[in-house]
Amino acid sequence: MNWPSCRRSVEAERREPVEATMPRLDLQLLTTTLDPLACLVAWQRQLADLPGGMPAAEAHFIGRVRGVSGQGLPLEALELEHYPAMAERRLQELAKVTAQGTAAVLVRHRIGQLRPGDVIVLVAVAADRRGPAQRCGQALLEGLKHEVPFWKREWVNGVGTWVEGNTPL
Amino acid sequence: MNWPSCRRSVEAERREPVEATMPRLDLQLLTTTLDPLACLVAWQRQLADLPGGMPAAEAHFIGRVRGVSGQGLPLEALELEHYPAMAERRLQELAKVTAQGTAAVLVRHRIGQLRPGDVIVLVAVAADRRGPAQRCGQALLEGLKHEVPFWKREWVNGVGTWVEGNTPL
Amino acid sequence: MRVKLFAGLRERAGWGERTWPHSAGLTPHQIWSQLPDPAPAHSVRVAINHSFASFETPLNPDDELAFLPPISGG
Amino acid sequence: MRVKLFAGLRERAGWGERTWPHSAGLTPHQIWSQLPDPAPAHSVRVAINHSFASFETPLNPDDELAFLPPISGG
Repeated sequence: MNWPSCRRSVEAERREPVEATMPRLDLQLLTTTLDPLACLVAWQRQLADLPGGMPAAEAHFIGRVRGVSGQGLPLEALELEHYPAMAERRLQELAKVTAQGTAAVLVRHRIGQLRPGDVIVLVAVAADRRGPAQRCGQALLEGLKHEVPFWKREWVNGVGTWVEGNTPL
Repeated sequence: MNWPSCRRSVEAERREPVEATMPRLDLQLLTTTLDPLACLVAWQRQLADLPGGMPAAEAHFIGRVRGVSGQGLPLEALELEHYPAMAERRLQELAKVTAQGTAAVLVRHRIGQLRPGDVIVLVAVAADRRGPAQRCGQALLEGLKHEVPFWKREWVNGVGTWVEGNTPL
Repeated sequence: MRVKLFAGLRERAGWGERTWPHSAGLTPHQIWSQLPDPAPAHSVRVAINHSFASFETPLNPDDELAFLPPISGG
Repeated sequence: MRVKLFAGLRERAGWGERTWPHSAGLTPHQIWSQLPDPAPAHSVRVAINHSFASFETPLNPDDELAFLPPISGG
């Protein structure tokens, strides 16, 4: 199978020997369509050669563009602006902090122009236990929503409106 | 692509028109190898024809057999016994209760003989918001661990030991 | 009526299913106490006709009663 | 030094990046108050050299300062 829509990050290519306690982070912003299950297939292949094999617990989250705007109107497009360099840096810092006690973290986040139904974000965490996997995944997602410089603009009837804040948990 | 290892449940085949507020439940116990990403591919195809299209949030959990027993010894196999009829019934009840406020729930749970690395359980929840998707997924997983009659037996050096209770959250 | 045992309980008793003579007011507790070498009751749950029930529920002649050791699914 | 604005702030000001004359003790707060029609400061966060910082941090001549409207990622 060929999964052209899920490129691997430079970090993933390197494959340096790392300490057993150091989670493997694979983080990337994408300008092109994100196929989350294709990403997970590729990621799971990499997990198989972790020391100890595939971790026992995996938690995933996939977020998609809604069909309606915050005002309930049919959405034409969603634009995702980011602060280049700072977004990558904050994501890396966020992942390092939240991934403690896990084996591996995968994050893919879209930037640019998206359509209703398109995937915005994929977060996946592998760990030896379900608790750390679930908690890290949730903390990462909340961090992406509030602590990494991304801004959404909703396009309705040709008019763009910046989204201030996120939908409630 | 052919995904022989992920059969669809009778519920999923039926496709009766259901109330919009009624989550779509697709629950199954499997005696054969469980390929979680194949199941998710098939499930996402079904989600696309939900009223309103693909829900905006999806939370997944995958659980695998560890390579070592509870006593830290290399595990040869894990056996999963269940109480036929009651396990299916309890799973259905559990899913109905926990799925409130979500759009769709997928559960696959292995029974029978498993090897280290094999997938035991897949839980996936689709909802309009991340909170209900994540919370339902966690509640379902905890319910599977404590409220649906499954019993694990670990095989080490040809000796089987029943597991009493679960690893901590 | 039918009585079922699962997992460790089944192996300890040496059987997984038996028919049991019914009598008026019979409860799971009474059957449990007649099993040879029963496990501590506090670690065991009772199911009647595939639903969790109490040790003190009066049983009917056509009930399926099961004793369940600690669950370890997921 | 460089000053950057993003998203709604950029569109409101009509520019996304400017060089700004540095002076001793200059803070993000001082620059913010010189922008025409600034948004309420409590809704805006400051980043200096790609890290979050306070409105009162003294700036260096080669700093990259950015004003960030409320984040909405994920």
